[in-house]
Amino acid sequence: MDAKTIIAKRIAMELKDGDVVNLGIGIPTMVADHLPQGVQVILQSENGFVGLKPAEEGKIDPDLVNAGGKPVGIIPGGAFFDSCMSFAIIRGGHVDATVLGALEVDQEGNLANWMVPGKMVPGMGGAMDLVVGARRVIVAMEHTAKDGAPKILQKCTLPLTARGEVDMIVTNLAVFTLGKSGLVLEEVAPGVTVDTVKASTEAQFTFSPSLREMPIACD
Amino acid sequence: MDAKTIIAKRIAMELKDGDVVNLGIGIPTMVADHLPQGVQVILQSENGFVGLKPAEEGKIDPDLVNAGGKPVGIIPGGAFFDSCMSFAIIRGGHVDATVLGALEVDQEGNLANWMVPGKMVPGMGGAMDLVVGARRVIVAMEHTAKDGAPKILQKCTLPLTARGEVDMIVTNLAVFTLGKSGLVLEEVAPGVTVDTVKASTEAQFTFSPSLREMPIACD
Amino acid sequence: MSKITTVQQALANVCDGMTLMIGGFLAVGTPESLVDALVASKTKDLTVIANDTAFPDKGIGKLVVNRQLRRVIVSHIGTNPETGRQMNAGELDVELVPQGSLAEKIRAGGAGLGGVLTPTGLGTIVEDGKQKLVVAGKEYLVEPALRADVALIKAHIADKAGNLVFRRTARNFNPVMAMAADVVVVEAEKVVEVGEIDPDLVMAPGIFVDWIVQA
Amino acid sequence: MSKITTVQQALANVCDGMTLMIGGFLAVGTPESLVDALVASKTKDLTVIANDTAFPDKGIGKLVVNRQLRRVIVSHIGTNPETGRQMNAGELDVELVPQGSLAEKIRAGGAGLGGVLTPTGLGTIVEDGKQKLVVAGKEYLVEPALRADVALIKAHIADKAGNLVFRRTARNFNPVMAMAADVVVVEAEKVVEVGEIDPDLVMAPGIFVDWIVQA
Repeated sequence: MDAKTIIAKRIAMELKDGDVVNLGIGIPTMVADHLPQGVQVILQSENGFVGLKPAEEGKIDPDLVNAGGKPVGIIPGGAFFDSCMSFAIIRGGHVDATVLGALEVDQEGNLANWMVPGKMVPGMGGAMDLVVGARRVIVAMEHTAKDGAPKILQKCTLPLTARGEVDMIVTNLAVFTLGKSGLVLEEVAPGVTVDTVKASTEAQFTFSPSLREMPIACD
Repeated sequence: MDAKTIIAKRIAMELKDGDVVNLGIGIPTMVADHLPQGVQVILQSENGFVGLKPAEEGKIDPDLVNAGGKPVGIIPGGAFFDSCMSFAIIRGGHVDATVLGALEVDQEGNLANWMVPGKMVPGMGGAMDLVVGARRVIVAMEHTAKDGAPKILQKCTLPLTARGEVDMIVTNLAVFTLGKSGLVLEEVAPGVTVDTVKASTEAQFTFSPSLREMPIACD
Repeated sequence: MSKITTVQQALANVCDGMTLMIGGFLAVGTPESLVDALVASKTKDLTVIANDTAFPDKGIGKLVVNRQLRRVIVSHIGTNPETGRQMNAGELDVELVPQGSLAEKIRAGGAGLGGVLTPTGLGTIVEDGKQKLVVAGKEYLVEPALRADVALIKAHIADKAGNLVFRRTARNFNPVMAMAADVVVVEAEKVVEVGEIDPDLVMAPGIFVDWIVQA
Repeated sequence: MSKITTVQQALANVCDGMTLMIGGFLAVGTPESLVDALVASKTKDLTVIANDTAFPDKGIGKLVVNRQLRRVIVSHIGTNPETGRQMNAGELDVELVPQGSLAEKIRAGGAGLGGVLTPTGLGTIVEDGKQKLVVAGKEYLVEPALRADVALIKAHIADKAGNLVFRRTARNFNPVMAMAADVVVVEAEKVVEVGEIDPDLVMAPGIFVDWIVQA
């Protein structure tokens, strides 16, 4: 199983039946494909609806796209609304969880995922509202950058998306939670040692009393 | 013609074809019956629609009432909305004129029409928003109280509905405007002398260079 | 899990001392079955946020007459003499809020905003105890957000997922209140299957709604 | 007076240096005929308030490529490399606003509010130069209202009085922008007679709309 699939599968286990969930682009989108049996979530799309589902072949509607502008569909029981209502839903705590990628996360729950000064400035889009507003913020990312540099830091160096809002970090190596006791290592991936996690993490963290192996079925 | 009809007819002359207008209860409601030929206004009702018209007999719909809770109708081209949108329309300057009654008005454009301490405290309802938000605020009232006491004062004594928002006062005796030059007497009713107006007005006012008789056709 | 329930089950969410939002404008669009059940339940010391206290025998007025309220946050009490009487007798705390500010305060509560800046109420007693702020050279009142423990609202049509359609002026505060409470109970005139409402025509999405009661 | 007009007449309202709001989300729900006519008109030094700058050959992106903009206030420019290039070259002023704050700022402009208090952007560079305020013990950013001289929006159906119905995700910023500009021009896919839209189903009332152009 590749790194992205491990991350997506593990995050999928965090979602409860009926949850309203907003998934970012990339690994987060894959979460929807790995939901446990019996769990159905309602996907919110910040461009204006709840009830996102994949587009059906031969049924492309140019007026029905996801927040990345790609054609999608809507489930029975879904609803469209304007951008104000969409972010009232997001900011108002009506989204149970948002899953999104990160350039950096730190041990205080700060998140940086929207710009690299002098390089990439796409804009924050809806990310700042999502991270502030969703009840749970789950970061989905590979544990280190392509060059092996840690992405889970003592303090973010890039401009923040939001301050202290991250609740959980799921990588291909480990699962961390963030709360009153700071950054806590909860799980390590099958075949990964705690030392490997330590070596690839700059942030200071403690070990959960119930530290365990990431419960990912190898299918 | 009775005092109320004079007032309603004169105010009706102020409205332009296509204006969006909110009419208070009482004399203001009568304004709609006296619009000049060719002038159609769109009536806004703060409980949630534009396009108010009188109820048609035999067509009473308990879900379709005006802001006083009385059955009304809606014109073709009207639209319903929620209370937030209703007051976005009112506060946002999308209502061209509001016509409402007053307990007191003063020479600084202050209006008191919602409570008498120790006596009547019905609540402001939508009046404060209407007076602040409508492009033109026209006060419709009999010139003096029932006991002859002036209602157009140097300074309101009752709790204000809004500060400095009144643009025009139309009574059975006179028409005043309010602007940078303060309170200006623009018209006196047929058969009424300037001295009568002076005697029943506590506020200080100046005379318009084009002071004239109120142009009310006696029909 | 089905959202369809009985009036009694739905009102099990309401306890003494709670803050409720109740939809309606002079009782038009008020969920009367829910109000009647609340009257029968004798729940007390409630705070009610609503447009008005309606009439002694209609809508929220019935809760006033039955002395179940400790406090109301409303824009108007003039149609219910009992509200004024209890207020003057010191039995009921009445906070009067301009209707447009009330709508925005509720919306802010539902939208995760701390409040809004409004010109409404400047220079009046509505200012008392409120922060003021100058933005772009103009002064505004800070109107803080409002939320409730439970919202009781009325819809014309609900599907079983809680998507709502309102009718005529019975819409009023109902969709806004659907956003701003921890538990949202809808009394619907008509309940339809999921998928029967065109998603473009939903006026309040079902994700806001916890319980649906057939009127 | 009919609101139906030609694209050319409608755009006579747009002059050099003006501020425009343009509906759409990555060009979905953007009034392309109006944008094309604006490109042809060569109007310049415009400020555009919109969700994003779309793509070089689509929606608002075409105005960027044609160098008609001096400034954009948007939440996202990542899909249009030309926006980034002009920004880095100092040719285009780009103000980035969180998408939800942008929507609320526009709504506030249309609703006569001075602004809203939002937690979004706290602790980030979005704070820079903004007032902060504590309400009920929580800190918020003050996001001031935005208005425009002209709004160019897209609707699925318009009746001749300007009542609008939007479709699917093409709704996005369009209804909100319809409130917040001095002149509102609608490009409608379908124009119907007054009375053909059920007043319960109107998504933006006609009183907001000045001009209607058939797409």
